[in-house]
Amino acid sequence: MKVLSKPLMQKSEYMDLLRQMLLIRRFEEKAAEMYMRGKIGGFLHLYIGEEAIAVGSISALQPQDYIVSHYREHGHALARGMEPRKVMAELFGRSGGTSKGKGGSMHLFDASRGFLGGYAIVGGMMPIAVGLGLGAKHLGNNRVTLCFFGDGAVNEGEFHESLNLAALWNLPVVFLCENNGYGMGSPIQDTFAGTDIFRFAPVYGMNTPGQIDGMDVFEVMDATKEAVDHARKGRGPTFIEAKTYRFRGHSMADPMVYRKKTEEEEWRNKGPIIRMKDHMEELGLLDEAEMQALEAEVDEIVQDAVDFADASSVLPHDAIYDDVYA
Amino acid sequence: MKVLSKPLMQKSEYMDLLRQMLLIRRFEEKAAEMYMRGKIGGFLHLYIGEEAIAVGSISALQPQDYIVSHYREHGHALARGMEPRKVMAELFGRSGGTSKGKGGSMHLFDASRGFLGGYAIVGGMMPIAVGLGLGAKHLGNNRVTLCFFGDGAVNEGEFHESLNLAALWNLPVVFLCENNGYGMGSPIQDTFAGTDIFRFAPVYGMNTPGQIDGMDVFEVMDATKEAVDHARKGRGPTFIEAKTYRFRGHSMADPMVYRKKTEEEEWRNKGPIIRMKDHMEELGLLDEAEMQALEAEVDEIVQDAVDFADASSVLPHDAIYDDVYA
Amino acid sequence: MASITYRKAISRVLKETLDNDPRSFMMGEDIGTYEGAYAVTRGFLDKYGPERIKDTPISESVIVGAGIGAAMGGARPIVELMTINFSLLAIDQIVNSAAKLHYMSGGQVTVPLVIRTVSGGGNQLAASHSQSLEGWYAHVPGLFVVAPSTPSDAMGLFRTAYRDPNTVMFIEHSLLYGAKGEVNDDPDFTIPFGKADVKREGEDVTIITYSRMAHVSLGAAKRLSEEGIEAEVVDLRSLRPMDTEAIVESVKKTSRAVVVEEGWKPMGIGAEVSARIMENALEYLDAPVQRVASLDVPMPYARPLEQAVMPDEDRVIEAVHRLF
Amino acid sequence: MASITYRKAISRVLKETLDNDPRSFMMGEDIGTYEGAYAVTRGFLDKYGPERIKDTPISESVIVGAGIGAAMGGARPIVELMTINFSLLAIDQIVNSAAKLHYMSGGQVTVPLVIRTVSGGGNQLAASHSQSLEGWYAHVPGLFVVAPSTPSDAMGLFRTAYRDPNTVMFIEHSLLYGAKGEVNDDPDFTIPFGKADVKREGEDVTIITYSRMAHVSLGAAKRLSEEGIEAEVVDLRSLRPMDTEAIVESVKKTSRAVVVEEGWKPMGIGAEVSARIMENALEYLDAPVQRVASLDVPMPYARPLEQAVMPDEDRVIEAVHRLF
Ligand SMILES: Cc1ncc(C[n+]2csc(CCOP(=O)(O)OP(=O)(O)O)c2C)c(N)n1
Ligand SMILES: Cc1ncc(C[n+]2csc(CCOP(=O)(O)OP(=O)(O)O)c2C)c(N)n1
Ligand SMILES: [Mg+2]
Ligand SMILES: [Mg+2]
Repeated sequence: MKVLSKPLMQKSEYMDLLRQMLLIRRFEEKAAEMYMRGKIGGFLHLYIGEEAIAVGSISALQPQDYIVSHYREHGHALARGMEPRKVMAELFGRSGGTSKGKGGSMHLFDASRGFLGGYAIVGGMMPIAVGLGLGAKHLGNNRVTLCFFGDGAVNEGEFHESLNLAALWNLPVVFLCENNGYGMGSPIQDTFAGTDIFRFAPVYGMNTPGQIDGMDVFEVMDATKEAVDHARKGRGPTFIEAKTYRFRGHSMADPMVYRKKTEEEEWRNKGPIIRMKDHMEELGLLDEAEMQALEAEVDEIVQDAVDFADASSVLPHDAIYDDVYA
Repeated sequence: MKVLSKPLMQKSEYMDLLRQMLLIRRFEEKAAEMYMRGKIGGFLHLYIGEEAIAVGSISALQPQDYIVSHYREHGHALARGMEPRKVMAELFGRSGGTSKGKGGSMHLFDASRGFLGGYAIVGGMMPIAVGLGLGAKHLGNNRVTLCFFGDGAVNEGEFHESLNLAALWNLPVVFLCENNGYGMGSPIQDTFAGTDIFRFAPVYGMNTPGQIDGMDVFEVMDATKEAVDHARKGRGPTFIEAKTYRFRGHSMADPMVYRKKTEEEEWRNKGPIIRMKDHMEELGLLDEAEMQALEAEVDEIVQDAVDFADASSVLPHDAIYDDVYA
Repeated sequence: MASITYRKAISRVLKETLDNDPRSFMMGEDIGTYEGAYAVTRGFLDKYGPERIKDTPISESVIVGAGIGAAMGGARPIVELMTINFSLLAIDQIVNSAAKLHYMSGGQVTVPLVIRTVSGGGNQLAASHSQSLEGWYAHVPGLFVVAPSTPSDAMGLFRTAYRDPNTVMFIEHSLLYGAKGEVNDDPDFTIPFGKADVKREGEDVTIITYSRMAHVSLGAAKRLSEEGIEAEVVDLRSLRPMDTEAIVESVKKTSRAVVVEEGWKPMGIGAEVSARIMENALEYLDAPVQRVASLDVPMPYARPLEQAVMPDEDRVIEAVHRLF
Repeated sequence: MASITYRKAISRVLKETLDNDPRSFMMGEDIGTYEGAYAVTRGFLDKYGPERIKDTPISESVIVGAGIGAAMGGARPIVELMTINFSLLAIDQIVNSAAKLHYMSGGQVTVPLVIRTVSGGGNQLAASHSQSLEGWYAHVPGLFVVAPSTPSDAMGLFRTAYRDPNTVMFIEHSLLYGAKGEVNDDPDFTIPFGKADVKREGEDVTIITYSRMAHVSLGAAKRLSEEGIEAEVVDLRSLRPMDTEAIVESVKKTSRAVVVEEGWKPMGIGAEVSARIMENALEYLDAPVQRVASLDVPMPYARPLEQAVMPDEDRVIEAVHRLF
């Protein structure tokens, strides 16, 4: 984070970014707890450590824009303003959930906010992002699509088919690779022959800021703003590679045998929330009391989400047959 | 072709390269004729115009090496020394064919020569080439795999999955992209967002000579020799992009509405055989009589192939059930 | 009522769609400059321009995925996969996205997408290019699958497919493009999904079939008639949903049934039809339902072998004979 | 004879293979450092090293394609696709290459490849991660498909698969890894393809099934026995080839049959079994063959809904009751 002598934005804006990141962090911690208590099933992929990317990038969007993401998408959903209650209820598999409990953690949707899905097939959201861009261009509605995916997805053929088509047709899509250095237990250097993912962009003639610091919410915000702008002006797609780290395992089932504790420690110290907090303190935008108030506020939202989810019923069995066809 | 004052090889070697290219040319012309006469069915993708690539590159291989190719593979088969008789009989769908008539034009095989198939699914041979390289490395048998595919295949996801894995595991594979500028009726600039295919190679950390002149048999030969050498020494894969042009339609069914006559004319004048012939004449390695003798020799081989094919029977019906399982 | 080819019928209904709905556009490999591998889109690029007739790279997965995305976003893409064999490179998008997004989103999003593709053998294209895999798509809840055998059915079913808010696999057959038939001129003539069509009435045996095999079955029925056996030919048209009622009704009348399909037998359309008859009309059967399908081998290239692999009139007749 | 888990059994037979055949190696996503998504390869990387336990990129198509190539070249790869859902990204290689190369080459090349993958639902992984698509592979000539339900069957079938010169889809089930069973210690104990196993004898009704549903069926049979109905449970084990003889033999004895599968019904394994009974034992039937399958919907996430979608003992019993 650049050392600044004075704030670049309103204090409220700083607070808002911090609040969002904190909300995601606490939400995920609570989700982990609920998983351990058997309230949540399936896979649960926590976003802890990567909050700056969701919050920074999504803040650059307008309400009409689209988002698609992978299965590690709670952070994106919350940053987009999806109701924590409904998200938690979805993780609980309840009728009050975003998909009425049919989708689960990996398949969050909120059509009213252009949040068009978490996708559990690695790489599977990328062609769809291209299509959203294509549709927007065809309909002339000036919507931009922001597409999240991991470093592991880069090795799927669909990654390339998508980049090529988006570039070829000059579509309003922002590809944002959350490079946390691992796909499940495999470090990127064991699965990707290259050194830098973003270097594909120029081969497709695609705009790219290169690799950015995904732990710096401002850097992510700025890069995404430029990319969205670029897209909105009809100049086509952008590829952003944001370096980050997931503090937890791949999913709750991860035995976590493949990473060094020192490596984890190092990254934790670079964490997005700690950095933002320090930064704000340095700028005199945050004091201990404010931080405590913020934590309390966020904790309350999360607890409310859990209470709501817990109180929500499971769909009746005959609703199983609904939503197969529109 | 570099202007040379004296030959770089024995005359017989020059003659051999010319003979091979001419054989392919005449074979393909005859195949077209046989297709028009209803002797050959299905798709027939002629290699006319691209002969220098097959002949130049395959001359760099050793007998134990492997080749896989696409459906436009008669040239590769013949350059590998597969018997024209058997190849023609395969096109005729006869029991004397390389696959006893079960594979047809798009699926030529000769296991005894390491020719492990024409593949009709665009891009489908690339993962298999990687596997042949992987197998060779695992077994330590020092075989190199040469993999042919078109510019259109570059847009299939498998292209990238294959390049990445070959580079990652440092496999003895030579990827040779026959860039003839079109995939069916689509010019490359309408389907590929980039400008140069070979630029993917460095992103994967893969060796590449860049784009070479696929109409120059020597340039192809030299580039492939280096690549094969590189692979044989355990240094991993190479990516070669050879610029070329198919003089005929995509297949015999192509209505050929999408190319300018002037463009075709221009390329014909740069044709591999005409250039080789001129080159040899300049070096005093070929006179009119020798050329005529060569043509006669080749015509005889092709006619013999047709006669053989025509005399060969179709497999009996109960042989349909053979070869489903080994 | 005019008689036009299957190709012309599809071409016409596509144009009608492009003319009437500005949200619609087409995308696929070589549908523009090349005018379509089967010439269905001849003249389209000139007429509608490259923004609505989109030639794509050879990238099946993103072709379908982009169709899904565009459809979710409110456009009305019509995607062409050159043949059903190549659809295997896009099957993840079809099965894991198109078929499931409505469900996984709890009904929030829809994918009104038509995927046109070409099935079947008979062109000597050998094993990887001659498959009839439509049964796989019909296996999957969330998709609709139709496979018209006539120009009229193609037009009626296409309109239904296009107007439907779900993803529809629209299966054409390469050997049918030249087949002629009467078509209804009413631009609102539609055929509902899940309605089979009795293409020939008969009292003695029911032949259940679809796509090109409907023609083979009709040919066989004609020959059977000469020997005094009147076959009823039920053309399924729609594979998901499948018209159990029509099948059962006919079998109740004839007490005998043969299912004719071009694909492989195991886990095929014939198996499903046979199982449905088992479940719904067992007591009416005078003989076990017979299945006629391609031989259980990859398709060989040589023409005589290829012809021997696919069902023909002789094999249908033979199967009918086994019932008496 | 010792009792070990399904996971252990597979793990053991894999080790035995790696120990005995230097041509063999394994490749797949996260089978090494991560030790396998289902912990089947725990300790393998340490024991055999990265040259034989190959972690791959998330690139299903080249994983399978590379397996095919390596197999053609004389190595003996064992490929793992993390789940059968992801196999859709490799299905072109499986269907258009592995299954057809021997045929298209006129018998010149072989592809001795084992593709291990995991099928089924029950882990609340929702629609795209809970499918049972093994029937699709069993549709395709040129492939073998086996789906063991017990540790012993897994070991016996794996050995056969590995020794076979063709490509074999070896279908495991995630809910079975903890299931225990006796295994034969003989390293040459093999189970031939196409041989069903009668897991329980009975006189009154035949339940034909495979994989996890064999256990559900056995549970149902136990309960049925309490009410005086003795069910014979025929575990197919091998889906291609399928043991028609065993099915027919049992049905001739019991005159009643239910097919239980975890996949969707249309064009499923149950359809095929029903059609085979139709063709081979119609006259022995006292009632129509019943099919029990997952409900015809994408899999919902919520546990109670997921449980309601998949067949359970109650539904099997209900189907049996319909026969009396
Ligand atoms: C097609 C496919 N293959 C494999 C998987 C199993 N899988 C789920 S997540 C994952 C790792 C993805 O890593 P990455 O893209 O880096 O995202 P991250 O989890 O690190 O955020 C794998 C292999 C899958 N879901 N889909
Ligand atoms: C997966 C797949 N998609 C589409 C096709 C149809 N098709 C056959 S050849 C071809 C063009 C390939 O072009 P290119 O790779 O440049 O090779 P060329 O024919 O120019 O030698 C297409 C689209 C196919 N065979 N396989
Ligand atoms: Mg990652
Ligand atoms: Mg080309």
